[in-house]
Amino acid sequence: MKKLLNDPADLVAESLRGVERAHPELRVDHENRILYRADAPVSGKVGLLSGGGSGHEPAHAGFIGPGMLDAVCAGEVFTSPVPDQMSEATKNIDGGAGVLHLVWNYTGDVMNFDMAAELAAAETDTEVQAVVIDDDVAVEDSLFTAGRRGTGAAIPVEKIVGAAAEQGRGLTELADLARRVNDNTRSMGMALTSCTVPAKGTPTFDLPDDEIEIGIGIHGEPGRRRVPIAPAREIAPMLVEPLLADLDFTSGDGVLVFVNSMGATPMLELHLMYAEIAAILDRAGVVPVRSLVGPYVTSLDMAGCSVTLTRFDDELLRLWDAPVATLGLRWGM
Amino acid sequence: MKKLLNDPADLVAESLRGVERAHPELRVDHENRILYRADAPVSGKVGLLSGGGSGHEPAHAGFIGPGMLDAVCAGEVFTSPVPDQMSEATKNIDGGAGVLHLVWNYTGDVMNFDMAAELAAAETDTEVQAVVIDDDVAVEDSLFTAGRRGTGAAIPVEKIVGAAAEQGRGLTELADLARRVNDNTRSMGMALTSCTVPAKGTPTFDLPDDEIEIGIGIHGEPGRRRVPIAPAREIAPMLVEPLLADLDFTSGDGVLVFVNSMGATPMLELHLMYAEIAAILDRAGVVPVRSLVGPYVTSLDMAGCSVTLTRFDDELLRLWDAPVATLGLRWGM
Amino acid sequence: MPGDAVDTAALQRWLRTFAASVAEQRDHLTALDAAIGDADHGANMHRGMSAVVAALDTAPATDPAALFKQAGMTLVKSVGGASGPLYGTLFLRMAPATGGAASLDPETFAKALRAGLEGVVARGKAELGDKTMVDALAPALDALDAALAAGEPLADALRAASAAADEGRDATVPLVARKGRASYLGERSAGHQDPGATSTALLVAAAATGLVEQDDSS
Amino acid sequence: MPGDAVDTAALQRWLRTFAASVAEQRDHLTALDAAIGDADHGANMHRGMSAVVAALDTAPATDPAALFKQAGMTLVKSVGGASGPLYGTLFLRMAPATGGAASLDPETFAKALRAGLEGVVARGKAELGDKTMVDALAPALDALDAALAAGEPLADALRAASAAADEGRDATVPLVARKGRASYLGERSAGHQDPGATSTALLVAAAATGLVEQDDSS
Ligand SMILES: Nc1ncnc2c1ncn2[C@@H]1O[C@H](COP(=O)(O)OP(=O)(O)O)[C@@H](O)[C@H]1O
Ligand SMILES: Nc1ncnc2c1ncn2[C@@H]1O[C@H](COP(=O)(O)OP(=O)(O)O)[C@@H](O)[C@H]1O
Ligand SMILES: [Mg+2]
Ligand SMILES: [Mg+2]
Ligand SMILES: [Mg+2]
Ligand SMILES: [Mg+2]
Repeated sequence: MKKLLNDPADLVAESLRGVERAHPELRVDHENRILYRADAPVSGKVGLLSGGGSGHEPAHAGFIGPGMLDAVCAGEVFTSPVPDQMSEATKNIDGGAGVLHLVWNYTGDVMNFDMAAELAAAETDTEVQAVVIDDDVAVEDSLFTAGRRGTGAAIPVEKIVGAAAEQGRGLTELADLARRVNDNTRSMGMALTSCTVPAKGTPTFDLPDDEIEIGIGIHGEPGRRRVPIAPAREIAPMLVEPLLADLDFTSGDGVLVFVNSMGATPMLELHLMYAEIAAILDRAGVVPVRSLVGPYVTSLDMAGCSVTLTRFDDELLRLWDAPVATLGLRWGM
Repeated sequence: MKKLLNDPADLVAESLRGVERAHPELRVDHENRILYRADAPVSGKVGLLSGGGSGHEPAHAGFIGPGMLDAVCAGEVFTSPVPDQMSEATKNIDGGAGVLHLVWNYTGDVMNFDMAAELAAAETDTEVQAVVIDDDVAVEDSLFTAGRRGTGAAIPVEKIVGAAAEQGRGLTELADLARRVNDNTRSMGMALTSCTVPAKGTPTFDLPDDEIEIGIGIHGEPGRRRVPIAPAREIAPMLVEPLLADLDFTSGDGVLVFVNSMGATPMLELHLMYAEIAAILDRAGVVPVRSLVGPYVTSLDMAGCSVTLTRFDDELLRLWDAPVATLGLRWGM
Repeated sequence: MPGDAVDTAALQRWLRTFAASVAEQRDHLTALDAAIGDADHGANMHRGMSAVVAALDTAPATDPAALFKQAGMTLVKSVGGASGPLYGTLFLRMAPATGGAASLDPETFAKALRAGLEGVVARGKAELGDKTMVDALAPALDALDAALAAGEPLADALRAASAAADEGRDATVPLVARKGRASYLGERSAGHQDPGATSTALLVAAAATGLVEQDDSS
Repeated sequence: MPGDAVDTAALQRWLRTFAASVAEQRDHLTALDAAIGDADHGANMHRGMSAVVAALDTAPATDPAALFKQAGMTLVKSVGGASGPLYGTLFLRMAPATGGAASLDPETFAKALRAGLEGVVARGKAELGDKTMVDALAPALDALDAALAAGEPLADALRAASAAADEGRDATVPLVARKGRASYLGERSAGHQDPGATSTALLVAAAATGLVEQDDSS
């Protein structure tokens, strides 16, 4: 393993020191591993909390700021944070209008956020609601399983709900909005290589030079199937067709097309993939109205990409376009 | 080689199709491989042109837009664009106040830009000046050699000159400003792995699992020396000490600290490096006043990082903070 | 059998033994998790059990309920992921089931463990056969109850429980996961041993070897 | 020796022969560039010479000056990098030196090549020993001039030039680069053959084999 770090056990803590030094617009509670918007709590605004394992940067801390999240709890690499972190953050971002937990659907995250909500309910009178983000069509959606993973949908959910929260909307309305964005979003990812978790020090899975994984997660989970390496024009449909089969993306006012790098795949390739994906959407009658191309929800040093489509209506588009000032997304301010 | 592409020979052309689809705020001339700010030429403003080989994304096209560049010429992967591209772009971004070429110091880039300026002088009455960016202290600065490479300095140069151009400053004043930023900037990079040039299909250099390269360039050029892999706290001084030895960074009003990913190195590690670097600067009495952390000037899929320091004065800081709206840097608008 | 009483010292031995085997099996647990999960189960359990041992060293609880609560809270606070809330809940739910006694008879200990299992199921919603830690824990507790009901001494009952946990762990291999991260793999999860069932088998084995003072008469 | 006259057809053969050997040596050129540069010299020269051949196929120039200009412009337009302007300038500077003749005598051809070399030096500022294409081209032209001055037929003179280019190329191996991308490596550039000197040796060899119609009397 070749990585820029000291002891793998200290990676997250030391990285947070750098975040604090580099970005005065964030406040860092090192003991609890919570990152806050510098001016949290914002009085009268619903507080938005997310978080999860580290290793997905710029998610999650890159989306803290005006127009998006108020705080984020950072776990160990690929490990959900613990309830104490979330309940502490919940207290500190409550501006009097309650706190919405935006939870990426993983067993660990859901359980830890549940326990945090129980703790918060026992200790404070902060009203807490939670919305689970689950957009990954690689995973069968079933009542008997852990359900779909939360991946790229977190970006439009957090962005759009963040904009609505700045408008002063209430907790229940925001929770409904979050579910609406999530319900209109689907994602699918692929890997050219495995990532290497620092504490393990070797790649999570072995992938021969002539094979790729389709339907991978963002934690080095292997995919649903392994196929021979293929040109981009053959890979794009493997990602896009399942999205189109799962939700009717022609019925909205247009879609956000989000092509995400898993970490090591450069923009040059992502943009080429974007062209392939746009061509498929053209043929399907789906109209891209906004785009996002780059490393937003990564999986350490994994090479590969994921595609996320969000069906917009007029309101979602307006909220997407509203000003935002975070490290990962910034416009209008 | 595992990459998301079709034929390596078509990578740049196909990627530009994706850039065009994804980013309507850019105008793409596919025949000449020129990317323009959608509203170029901006009347009365000096046009700012840069460019270079592809494979450094978001550089160069990611820095086109209000407050930064007007156009960029894209070459093949790691190969300077050709004079025709630059002279065509020069004509099309001249808003009547002349055009400034911001040239990264590589033999090919310098010669091609020179020829473009000769062409432009022969064919139009556009006034053209050129400033060469050369900040890489890994390379000995000598009259008898190709001189220092242009690397990270391009970002502050293009940002600051871009802001000044929006204020309506003249060509010569902007050229002087570009030289001033360049003169106040130093960079140094390292690699954990080589990149793989798609047309070659195998890594440019072999680096054993227990060694790293110090003083690398952004084209897969090997570095000045190879050393055993070391903890981040030992690597940081190998990058920062040479910068401090080359220019007195304590004498300004503070510095921009820019920690750049070569491509595959994730933010988690970059921020850890930032903390190590900030600690060295603290000891040296150098005051970081602004930061930039992320993949800005990459070398395809190379793992590693570079550090760039720019000594700010009041004016440079103000121009750095001025509004900018590009894919790679955006704030204030 | 009064020698079978489980006191705070015995429970501490159990936890320390479990921590030691997790430390020893850490890489194995992570390798299992790499195959069908995210390669952190060994690190997670090791972080958690190291914290539990550290708590025992600095502020040892003085009765079983306090000890379970301390272990459970420590795991919930330090582990995260799926295993943190699950193992944490297991111990947290054991606490009230002790009725505040300073020393537990085997039946009470078994009842507490079952309350823990119920907590795990309530928290994680896994059923037997979902390819989770429940597949090791549930058969272990059934074996424990049966052995105690048959009048066997605690040491023997725990050995039976440990054997059942191992069997349950092994039985996860052919299963298609329906809960936790391995469920994302669908059919591809078959053929791999569940990491959580593996650590749970270590927990039960630690009871068999650590809880009852090993002496020649046992 | 009137049979030594270099006409447009002969010059086309030269360019096509060079293009063919670049295509053949492409990976070798790139491998040399990988060691001390950026692994693209083979791709660059191949892209450029393929474009030159395509231009010859579609709109062949009808006199040497036009041919040199066409080749030079095509290289400048299609290659980029360092080699594009350098090889482009080489040919562009040969054009005026032909004086517009339809067929060049050996001395004029040699003079044109020297004008090309001067263009390369003016453009790139490299001196002999800087570990660049100049290290192959300059000795080749010296050998060519010397042989012609000694009254040797063009074919022999070109063979001497090619041998000198090869020697110049080989002599780049121990040098520390002072120009181009290899200069960034400092001392580490020593021990590697310069890619540009290697392609230039191919250019001169192509003259020796392609320019003069090979027949038994030669
Ligand atoms: N819903 C659940 N109920 C019971 N056990 C579960 C559940 N989900 C996961 N597990 C157990 O947790 C183990 C994984 O733990 P760990 O790797 O530490 O957490 P994570 O999956 O968050 O990385 C699985 O092997 C499985 O035994
Ligand atoms: N200043 C120069 N003068 C003459 N030749 C040069 C100069 N700089 C570079 N070269 C030649 O160009 C070759 C590299 O060409 P190429 O790899 O195509 O361009 P780049 O360096 O831009 O990638 C070098 O091997 C060298 O022979
Ligand atoms: Mg995990
Ligand atoms: Mg090049
Ligand atoms: Mg795990
Ligand atoms: Mg090269």
